[in-house]
Amino acid sequence: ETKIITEMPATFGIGRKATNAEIKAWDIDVRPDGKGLPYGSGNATEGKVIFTQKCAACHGKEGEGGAYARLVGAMGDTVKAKTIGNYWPWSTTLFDYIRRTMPYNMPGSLKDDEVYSLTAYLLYRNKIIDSTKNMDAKSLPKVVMPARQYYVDDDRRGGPEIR
Amino acid sequence: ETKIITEMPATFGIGRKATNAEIKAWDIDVRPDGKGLPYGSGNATEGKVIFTQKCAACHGKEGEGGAYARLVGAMGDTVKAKTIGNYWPWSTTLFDYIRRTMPYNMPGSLKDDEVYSLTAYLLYRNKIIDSTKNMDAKSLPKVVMPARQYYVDDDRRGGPEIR
Amino acid sequence: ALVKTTTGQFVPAAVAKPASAPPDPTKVQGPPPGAVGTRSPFEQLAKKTSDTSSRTPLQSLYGTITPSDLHFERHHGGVPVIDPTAYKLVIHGMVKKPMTFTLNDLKRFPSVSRIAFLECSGNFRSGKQEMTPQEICGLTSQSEWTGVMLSTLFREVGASPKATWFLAEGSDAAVMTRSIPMGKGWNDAMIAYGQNGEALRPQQGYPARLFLPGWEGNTNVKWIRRIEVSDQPFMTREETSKYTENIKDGKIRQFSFDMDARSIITFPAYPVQLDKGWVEIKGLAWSGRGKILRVEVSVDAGKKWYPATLQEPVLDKAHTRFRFLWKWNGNETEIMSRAIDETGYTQPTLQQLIDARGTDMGGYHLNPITAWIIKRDGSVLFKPEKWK
Amino acid sequence: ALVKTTTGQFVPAAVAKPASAPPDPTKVQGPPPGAVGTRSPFEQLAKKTSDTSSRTPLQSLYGTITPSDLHFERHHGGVPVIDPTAYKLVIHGMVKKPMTFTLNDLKRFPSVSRIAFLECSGNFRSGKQEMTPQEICGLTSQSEWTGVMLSTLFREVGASPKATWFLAEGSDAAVMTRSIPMGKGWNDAMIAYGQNGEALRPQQGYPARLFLPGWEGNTNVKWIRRIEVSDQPFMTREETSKYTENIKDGKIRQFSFDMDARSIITFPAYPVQLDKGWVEIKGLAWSGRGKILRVEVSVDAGKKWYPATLQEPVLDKAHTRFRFLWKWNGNETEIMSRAIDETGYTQPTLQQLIDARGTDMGGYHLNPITAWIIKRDGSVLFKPEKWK
Ligand code: HEC
Ligand code: HEC
Ligand SMILES: [Ca+2]
Ligand SMILES: [Ca+2]
Ligand SMILES: [Ca+2]
Ligand SMILES: [Ca+2]
Ligand SMILES: [Ca+2]
Ligand SMILES: [Ca+2]
Ligand SMILES: [Co+2]
Ligand SMILES: [Co+2]
Repeated sequence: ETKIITEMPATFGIGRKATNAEIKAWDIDVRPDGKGLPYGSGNATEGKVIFTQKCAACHGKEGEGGAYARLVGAMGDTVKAKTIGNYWPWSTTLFDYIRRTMPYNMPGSLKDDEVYSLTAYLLYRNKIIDSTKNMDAKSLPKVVMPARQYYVDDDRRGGPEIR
Repeated sequence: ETKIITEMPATFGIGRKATNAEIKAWDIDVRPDGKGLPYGSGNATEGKVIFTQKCAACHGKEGEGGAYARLVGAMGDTVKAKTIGNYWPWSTTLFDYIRRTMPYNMPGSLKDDEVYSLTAYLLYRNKIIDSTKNMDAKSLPKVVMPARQYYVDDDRRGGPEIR
Repeated sequence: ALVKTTTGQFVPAAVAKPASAPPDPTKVQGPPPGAVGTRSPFEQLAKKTSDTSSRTPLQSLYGTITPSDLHFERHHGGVPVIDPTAYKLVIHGMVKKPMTFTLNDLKRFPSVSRIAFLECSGNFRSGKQEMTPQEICGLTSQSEWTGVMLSTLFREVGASPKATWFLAEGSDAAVMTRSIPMGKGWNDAMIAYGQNGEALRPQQGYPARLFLPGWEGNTNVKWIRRIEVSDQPFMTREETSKYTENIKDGKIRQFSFDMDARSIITFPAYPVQLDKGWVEIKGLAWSGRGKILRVEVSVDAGKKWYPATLQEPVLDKAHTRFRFLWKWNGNETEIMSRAIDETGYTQPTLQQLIDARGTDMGGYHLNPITAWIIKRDGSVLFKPEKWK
Repeated sequence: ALVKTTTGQFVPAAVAKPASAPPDPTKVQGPPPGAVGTRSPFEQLAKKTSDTSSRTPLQSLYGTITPSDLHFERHHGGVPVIDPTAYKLVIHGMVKKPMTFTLNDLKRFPSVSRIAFLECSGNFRSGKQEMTPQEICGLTSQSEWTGVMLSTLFREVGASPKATWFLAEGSDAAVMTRSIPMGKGWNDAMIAYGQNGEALRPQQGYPARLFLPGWEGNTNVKWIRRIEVSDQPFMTREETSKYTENIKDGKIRQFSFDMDARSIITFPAYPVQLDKGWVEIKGLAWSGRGKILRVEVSVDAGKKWYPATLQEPVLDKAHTRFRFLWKWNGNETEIMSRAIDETGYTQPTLQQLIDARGTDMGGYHLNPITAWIIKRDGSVLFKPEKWK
């Protein structure tokens, strides 16, 4: 006999269990605590070489900006643009973003070592780490970004107040 | 000083007076009382000639139907189709409709005399008038259509009742 | 894929269907923002056309708005091409001052928008089991209409309080005409020039049409060019030879304007292949007489009825989305819905309509309950009923 | 007229513009009903495009629905081409059972529809007097969205009550990611697959997107492929380097999700040439925090304010059409509107925003009152204000 249920059932039994393989293929995010960072490493010297080949055409010879965004501008510099040095609050974001979407014309094409190297290079160019410092799953999350201290969560509280 | 009016003004002063010429050009409707019928006249004999030329290709040699609607079927005939003879309640409608939109491939191309003639022809073919009767602004509204008596205004009254 | 447009041309449905999507869309830049968006080439939506009409694919749509290019069509002289700068509306007859309005004039008056359905009163087909909602009742669609209230124009021209009817006339090749009671004109009639945010589509009356909420489609004269205010109806061909219906005792019903309450389940419906388990039964309900109060669903061929959930906001004279959660156990059954509107009217069965109107019942204003047969193999079939 | 589509192709706007309309459309049969309707060739609607966005022509639209092909666009990796049969959404992380849903799966769950706006938080331009509503704030549009509540999917996967954030990830070339509080996910977040009655348009996330009523556009991740449930935010590039704003004392505001109340007069607005006499001032008002309670209009540069009429139904987090009848006497003046929402918030002036956020105020979440200057000659000009 047909069963009529007006409340939502606990589950609908629609969809299937995700396989580990399909999760792994897509689970590319990196959190500030380093969760998600892959095996591998790189430093600014290695990064400079790759940057010249794959990034400089759009972001300038050394990241000073060109057709697209300026990436370099240490905190306190006269640079007006928002940069990794003066605006980015978390170092892990750099790895995550470069890996998922740069270079713009070949998104998702970089090897993890290359991403570590480019990350190191851009941190170095923004005067956050020195040129010899190796970036890997352990060291990168420890890099404290200069702009971090300025970030506050949304302070608008709703209601009449204008903020 | 700016005047704020929250109610609707009596008129908005938008639009212009219609000229008599533009009303006349478009005011082609014909009412059951004959209002709107133009000068002119015609009979079934004249109508048959025109029908053969301009209508028969679609509606059959003598209005018995072809690619498009059957137009002939006197009240009480075995004809199943709804026709002028068994369904149309007003004679004036015939003049109005033929004039505004027939022949389908050359709508609005008929002269008033032609429309009177075609109207007479179709009334004759539906056994409503005889073949010699002249149709004009005076006689046409007087033609009583057999189906007239069956027409009732919408008898649904809203509410729960199914009608 | 090519589709036939209203001008009879064959054009690409949107952009041409790409041979295939890239295996990983994250690895290739997509095209940048454009001036005019497109429909996905994977979505092939089309009205079902005949020589005189085209039907909305109700079973393929979500929510309540009908995409403008899928709004049903029913014309009597095709779709005219009208230059909006040459357009004018003349109002004359029993008025203090006969007036002419340009399209721009119409847009300068106070405006109003409302979401409402528009349904052809001939919106019923039956006959075989292999019929989709589109084929059964695809001559109903819904838009957000914008325009000027006809009452505003009646005030402007000084329509006589003694007037009882007006004639609305279109500028298509049918020079379509209908007689409308002045009461409707003063009440909620609109001269609409907007549809779903943009100008009316040519197929819906561009640049302006009469819109009569809840009234049979044909009265909503498209491409309107003239209104004549009168003290009697004109008895045009459309309101006599057509759009009237045989009822009991040999009578013929005329001026049957209101569209009675109706509903249809659009999922699951032919040609869906249903899976066992939880099913959200979905459909549309509407009434030309007001708001939908309730929709009831039966999953046992009409023995028991349960209230469906109505999507808020429930609007006056509007398609209302209803939903009903059901766990199908795989047995053969029949599902159906019935709409109840705020006047207390309950959508009838075909038999109730026959009982009320007789076996000579005409083909307009047929709003019977639609039943779908669900077979053990999951196929869903329309249950056609005969009366002639 | 040719228009640029999102795929960068130039195609006819609708059907090609006919040389001219026939002198008398009643004398020639028009084309019959078609499978897909068309826009009148006399209506040339287009978004205004840049490399990264395209803007809705607010001044050309009626009512509240944005035609889907005119919905604003803002992408970070272009518009991906996605095969709906290959589409899947993975939900994992702090869940009892990580799951994968096909598009068909998503459509089988209980569904919901709502009419709501979507606005980019960078929706503000200024600078010169010759600016249209489209140029000033065309990055807001409205649709009827249909989809499954995210809460339904969270229940299905058994999302942990300890989870506080989730990551939403797109399958475009930007692999767009945003961290969203679980509260929003459980509350009114949707995975939308329907837009204005049909499938989402590719430009709006086909075949499925996250829809977060009232929240800044960028968080409404399009082409969504993955949701990871977590106990902390991920601090993606979009929620740090972008979509954050400088406020007072050198602070940077992050996770500023809600779109505050705003309105704009869309008529009369640049480049309209106004005639003396009665004018219906029209515009749109909306708030990401609830319903619009009231819109006030000033016709004397902000000295006096009068309540406008709101078009019913006023919906939660939705573009609301307001109208105000005014008789312009031909003198130079300034007109403007301000929205008040049900939380009691009144749309501020730019100066009020500067006072609250400081002169380093960033470019997101700018919702100042927009003023239009009406000149004696009837020309209408935007009144730009500077703060940097
Ligand atoms: C073909 C042009 C192009 C190339 C090559 C390119 N980029 Fe970019 N880059 C862009 C564009 C465009 C953006 C902005 C994307 C957006 O916001 O949607 C961007 C943004 C960035 C940003 C974020 C800037 C910010 O302030 O948020 C970083 C970091 C970056 N690129 C790094 C790189 C690196 C590293 C490479 C080389 C591996 C690279 N880019 C190669 C075009 C390019
Ligand atoms: C090219 C085909 C064609 C030609 C020629 C044509 N008609 Fe018609 N006629 C039609 C069509 C099609 C209809 C139905 C129109 C509709 O309902 O939209 C029709 C309908 C009618 C009707 C209404 C029938 C009803 O029962 O409601 C009448 C009367 C009529 N035609 C008379 C004429 C006359 C008189 C002529 C010649 C002067 C004519 N027709 C020429 C195609 C044609
Ligand atoms: Ca992860
Ligand atoms: Ca290495
Ligand atoms: Ca007349
Ligand atoms: Ca004669
Ligand atoms: Ca109709
Ligand atoms: Ca955005
Ligand atoms: Co009727
Ligand atoms: Co924000």
